[in-house]
Amino acid sequence: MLAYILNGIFFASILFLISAGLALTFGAMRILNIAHGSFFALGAYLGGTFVILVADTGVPVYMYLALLIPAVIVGIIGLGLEVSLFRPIYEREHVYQLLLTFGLVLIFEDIFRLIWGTTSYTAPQPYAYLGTIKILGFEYPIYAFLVIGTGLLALIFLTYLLGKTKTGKIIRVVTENRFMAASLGVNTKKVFSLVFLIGAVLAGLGGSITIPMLVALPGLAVEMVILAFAVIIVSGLKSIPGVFLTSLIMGILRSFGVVFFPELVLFIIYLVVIIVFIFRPRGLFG
Amino acid sequence: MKNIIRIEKLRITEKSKVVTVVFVLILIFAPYLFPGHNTYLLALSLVMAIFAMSFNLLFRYLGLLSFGQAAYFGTAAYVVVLLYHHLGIDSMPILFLTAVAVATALAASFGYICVKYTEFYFAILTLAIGELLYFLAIKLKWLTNGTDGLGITYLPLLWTNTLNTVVYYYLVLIVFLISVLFLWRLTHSPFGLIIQTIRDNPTRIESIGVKIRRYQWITFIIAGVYAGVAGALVVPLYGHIVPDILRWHVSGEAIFMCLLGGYTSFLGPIIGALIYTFIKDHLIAELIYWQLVLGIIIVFFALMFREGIVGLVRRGVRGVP
Amino acid sequence: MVLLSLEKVKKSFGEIHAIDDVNLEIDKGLISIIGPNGAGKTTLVNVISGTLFPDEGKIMFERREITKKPMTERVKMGIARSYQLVQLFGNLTVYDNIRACCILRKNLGMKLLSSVKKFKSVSEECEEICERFLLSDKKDMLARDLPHGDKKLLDVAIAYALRPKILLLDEPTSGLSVYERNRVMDIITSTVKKDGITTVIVEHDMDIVFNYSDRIIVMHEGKIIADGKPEEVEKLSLVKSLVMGG
Amino acid sequence: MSEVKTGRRTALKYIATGVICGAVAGVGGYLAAPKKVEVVEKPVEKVVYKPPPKRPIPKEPIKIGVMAWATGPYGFFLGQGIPSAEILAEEINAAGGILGRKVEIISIDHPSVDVCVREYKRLVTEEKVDLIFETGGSGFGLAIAPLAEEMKTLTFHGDVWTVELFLKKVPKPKYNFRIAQPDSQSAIAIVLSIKKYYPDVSTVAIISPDYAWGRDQSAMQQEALDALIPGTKVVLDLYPAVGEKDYTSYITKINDIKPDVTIVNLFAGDFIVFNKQALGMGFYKNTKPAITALNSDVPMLTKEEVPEGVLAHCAHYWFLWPPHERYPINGEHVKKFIAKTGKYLTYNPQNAYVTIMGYKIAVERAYEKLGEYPTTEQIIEELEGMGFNALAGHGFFRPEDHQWTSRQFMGLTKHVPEYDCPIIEPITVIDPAESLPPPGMSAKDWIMTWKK
Repeated sequence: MLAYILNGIFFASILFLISAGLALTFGAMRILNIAHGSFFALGAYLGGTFVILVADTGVPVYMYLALLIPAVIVGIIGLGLEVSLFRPIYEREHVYQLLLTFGLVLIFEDIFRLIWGTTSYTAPQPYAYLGTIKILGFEYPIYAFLVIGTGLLALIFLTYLLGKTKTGKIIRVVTENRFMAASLGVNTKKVFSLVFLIGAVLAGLGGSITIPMLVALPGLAVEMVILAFAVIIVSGLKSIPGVFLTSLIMGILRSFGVVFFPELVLFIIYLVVIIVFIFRPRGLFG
Repeated sequence: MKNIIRIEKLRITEKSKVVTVVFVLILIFAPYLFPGHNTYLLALSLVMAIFAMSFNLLFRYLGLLSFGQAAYFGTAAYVVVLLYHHLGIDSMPILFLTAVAVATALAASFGYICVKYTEFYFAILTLAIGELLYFLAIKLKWLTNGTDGLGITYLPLLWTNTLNTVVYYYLVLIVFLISVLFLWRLTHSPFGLIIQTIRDNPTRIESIGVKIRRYQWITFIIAGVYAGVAGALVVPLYGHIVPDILRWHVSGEAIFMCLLGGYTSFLGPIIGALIYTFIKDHLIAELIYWQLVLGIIIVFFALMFREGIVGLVRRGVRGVP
Repeated sequence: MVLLSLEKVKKSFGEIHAIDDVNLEIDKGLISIIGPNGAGKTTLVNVISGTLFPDEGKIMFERREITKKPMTERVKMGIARSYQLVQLFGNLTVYDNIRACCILRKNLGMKLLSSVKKFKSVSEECEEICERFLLSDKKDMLARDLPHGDKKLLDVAIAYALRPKILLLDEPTSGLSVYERNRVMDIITSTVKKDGITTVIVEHDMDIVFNYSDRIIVMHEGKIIADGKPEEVEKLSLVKSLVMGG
Repeated sequence: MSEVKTGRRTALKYIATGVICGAVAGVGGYLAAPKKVEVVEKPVEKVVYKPPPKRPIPKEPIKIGVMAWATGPYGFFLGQGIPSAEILAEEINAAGGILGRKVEIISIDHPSVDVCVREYKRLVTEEKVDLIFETGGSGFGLAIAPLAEEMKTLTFHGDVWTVELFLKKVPKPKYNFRIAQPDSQSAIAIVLSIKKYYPDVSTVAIISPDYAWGRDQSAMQQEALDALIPGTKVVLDLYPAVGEKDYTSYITKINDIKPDVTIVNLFAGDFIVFNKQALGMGFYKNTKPAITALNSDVPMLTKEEVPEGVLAHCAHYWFLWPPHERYPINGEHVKKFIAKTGKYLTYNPQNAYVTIMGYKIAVERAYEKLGEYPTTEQIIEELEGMGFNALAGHGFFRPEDHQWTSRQFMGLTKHVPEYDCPIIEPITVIDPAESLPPPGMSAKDWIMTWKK
């Protein structure tokens, strides 16, 4: 039984890492950024590359440091895209932003194929190195706890940032009403760039942390962003802890789904979205 | 949808009448002007144009961005294939009418829930419905044959069969012209005007006594009919229907066609569908990395051309509707 | 027969008593409501038009109680209003803005197939309203491209197109130059007087109020402190200090 | 009705005229369109029979359409047919082509079934290809098989495993040939290998990807299990989603039940993710896995990913068999392929070889027999029953259902320095006679016949 809960938490932390960044950008900037999934995939591909580069040095610690580099690179790329492509069309209808990100996803897909090919790309070393421990009679990979830890760290960082710091308050003001914020002299452009940067870093980190246990394949970006949207819509955009709790619920629901209603597992995420829409339009924590 | 870009009043000037007639004439003699594979592509573009109109009716005239028109497009296609396979019906009228009817019923039921939401929530809900139907199509293997899909090589049509592209093209053309005519009448009817007021200022028009939900719901159903008609017509062209037809990529294509052609003008989605189908066909034929090129075109359009191609033409030639 | 009457109407937002026990009867003519900011003028209009519901009291219109009636029904009974912050259909032409209301009034909204141009009566009415509000030359312009003055006029024209029995105008001249204010008021008063529609105007500008209105109501902190002909009200010292910044 | 003078009315007239001339043209089209016109019988004069002029060998090159779903998540093995085809084309052209005609490869990547159908029609009508080799999966194959019959184009299927292709979809295939083996054959081969390596198995779990192939394969495996190893009980039949990210719950379920053997039908990316998480959760200690669909993966996997001693089944081509020294056809091609792509070979190079070389041999033999250049129909007659040596050794196309007789391979995985990927050593070869049901017969019926 505990195994299923652990599995649920493991999947939940992956869900949170991908949806936290999107909740931030979607909430503050009201942008439907499908390319957020590509940042996750880019983090995954880069994570794999750096780990393989470092693996043969034989020093295990480098492997885990190597997993952090992609987050920075993806953040910088995200910022570059935001400044050059997104800034001109903030005022236009959402469909143009949606379309821009749709185009970016297609471009990223082919860049991945150009550089990393269509093979399932992965870097098992960090995962294999940590090995497994025995809990209550079943083996569990230690690396899974690392992923769960990263998820919790991201949660703590975000709640601290949004709760305690000055910039956090500004971001929350912009999320509430960006026009009002603008009239109060908040440089929304700078805030948008900052929020986009954090979003991209989180996605990149999520990608690189999970690559040792998963596989980067064409189509990964789209799959992950649809999961992220589902989590955001179900959680209602009010709070980051809300997004975390929703990821948790979705993760555990899914892992128990395998045992009790296997046929439905495929649908679970979408069923939850539609049920929440009907009964609680503003989202669970909206 | 507040600061929608400049939408000229759809004035019918002398020039636009000529443009329309020339355009219709070209379409009528197309099989002889563009024989062979191009006729097939043209038939496909006209079907996709009807599908693009279904999206544009909701987006341009009602301000609702639907990410799930493929749900009704795919359902109609599946109804045609299922009836053919399980009940052995192969008369086109019966297949098509049932398909459109089922798609409309689906649009009516889902529409009732969807219209309660606006902006992103509407887009995400319609997307979720599309994905749900996609997984359903995979799951009900005994009915839909799962991911292997079901196919119809050809259906009897008048004296020949649907493989005879020229004759099938004319059937598609007639249905296309009827749908264009109906959409023109609809968007210039009192109903058409009221739904545009709902787009621009729902609070004001509601205060004057308009039950917004009802208008939105009816428009959603009409859009469902259009998507259903397109879905039914596409079956003989695709030949084989797989669950992917219900996915959001297909809805994404409808969105791109409208924007490529310029969703603000009436002809936008139609021109967009024609160009998109031909670009995609040639792109895929030539190079392996077609997604990269398509992506760059989309980004380029999203940034530069707000009015799409028709907008460009309109700058040059006044009066293109 | 009194057209509209309010009896002991109260409305408060938290501890702010926007309307504090107001009794009022409105019949014919052009009535102005003046008072400092936050006197409850706009709230009064909102309560009458149905945008808000009062906490207490009763509102009667043509002897029927409308206190709790939704706005849509009040519109059908003949209460129309304009908005302080102009509410127009930005992406439609001026002509279409007005035509939409005429269509709704003749409840042709559900006509899906017949072309809008076929309804001769609707077109005639629109032409007439455009002329009345001097918007004919700008008929085919998009509403959001109109100069501010014309936007205000169009906002009133939309309410007028519903052929109401009572027209509530919420600061129709706010944000306009002095010349524009008089132009707008001339147009409104001439139209309203010609049709004999009872009009209630919430206004700040003193000379507008005293030149155009048949009756002036002065409000202060949710209470009506003066009600009468312009000449009578002008003399009242209390009014002078409060409103005219004595 | 007062005359409504607006532009709108005239526009409607114009559109109406458009529709009317559309109808007229439609009728015109009816008359002009090519249709079966009854030939008016002319009085027949006495005609001396002249033998048709010898059909010369055409000058233009032979065009071969190679269609694959190269950009999808399974692109790395579905797309391998293209480089192989190019290598073979170069070899043939270097040796003077087929009867002097150069061979030209037109490769198409189709991301979806509708694009596949559209490209197929374009290749046939516009490019006028001589034959088409398609590797995209069952959905694609089922879509174009009927088209091949309609448009009379020679079509070879490299990746359609569903038995439905030649049982229901195109019962009497004429222009369609299939090189990939049907599900029934792979199911029987897997169960045979389980019987050989784990004879005393009693409880079996099966985990397969949740789409048509996964469901079919699992169903047939269960039939084969009942028939070949009576007394075994399938305790678990799991269907994770295709592209599943988190198999931990499925693995936990298997670990709880500890079945003797677990048949793993996952492949490509799905298998790698599953296997990694399984390694971490002691899956290999709790059950003996029989990895079925490794044919598409083994060359793509690394030694960390697949431990030694795992029972692996490989369908219809294992690039190290027949051994390169004894069988140069395979050796040469593998060397060239690795040089060209830097990757090991999965099964599509074998399909490409059978298609192109089969076509070449058939054309040459028909030309000798007929003394003139053969029509497509004559090439088909030649192909039926024609046997020749392909990469995976000798095989032939069965005349009745145009199915290529392929072998199945099985064995325990082994890590060998020469290759980065795990290899299967020693290899047991299961001949088609033991595993390929006769034409038109399902696996269950065929196995029933063994009992008597």
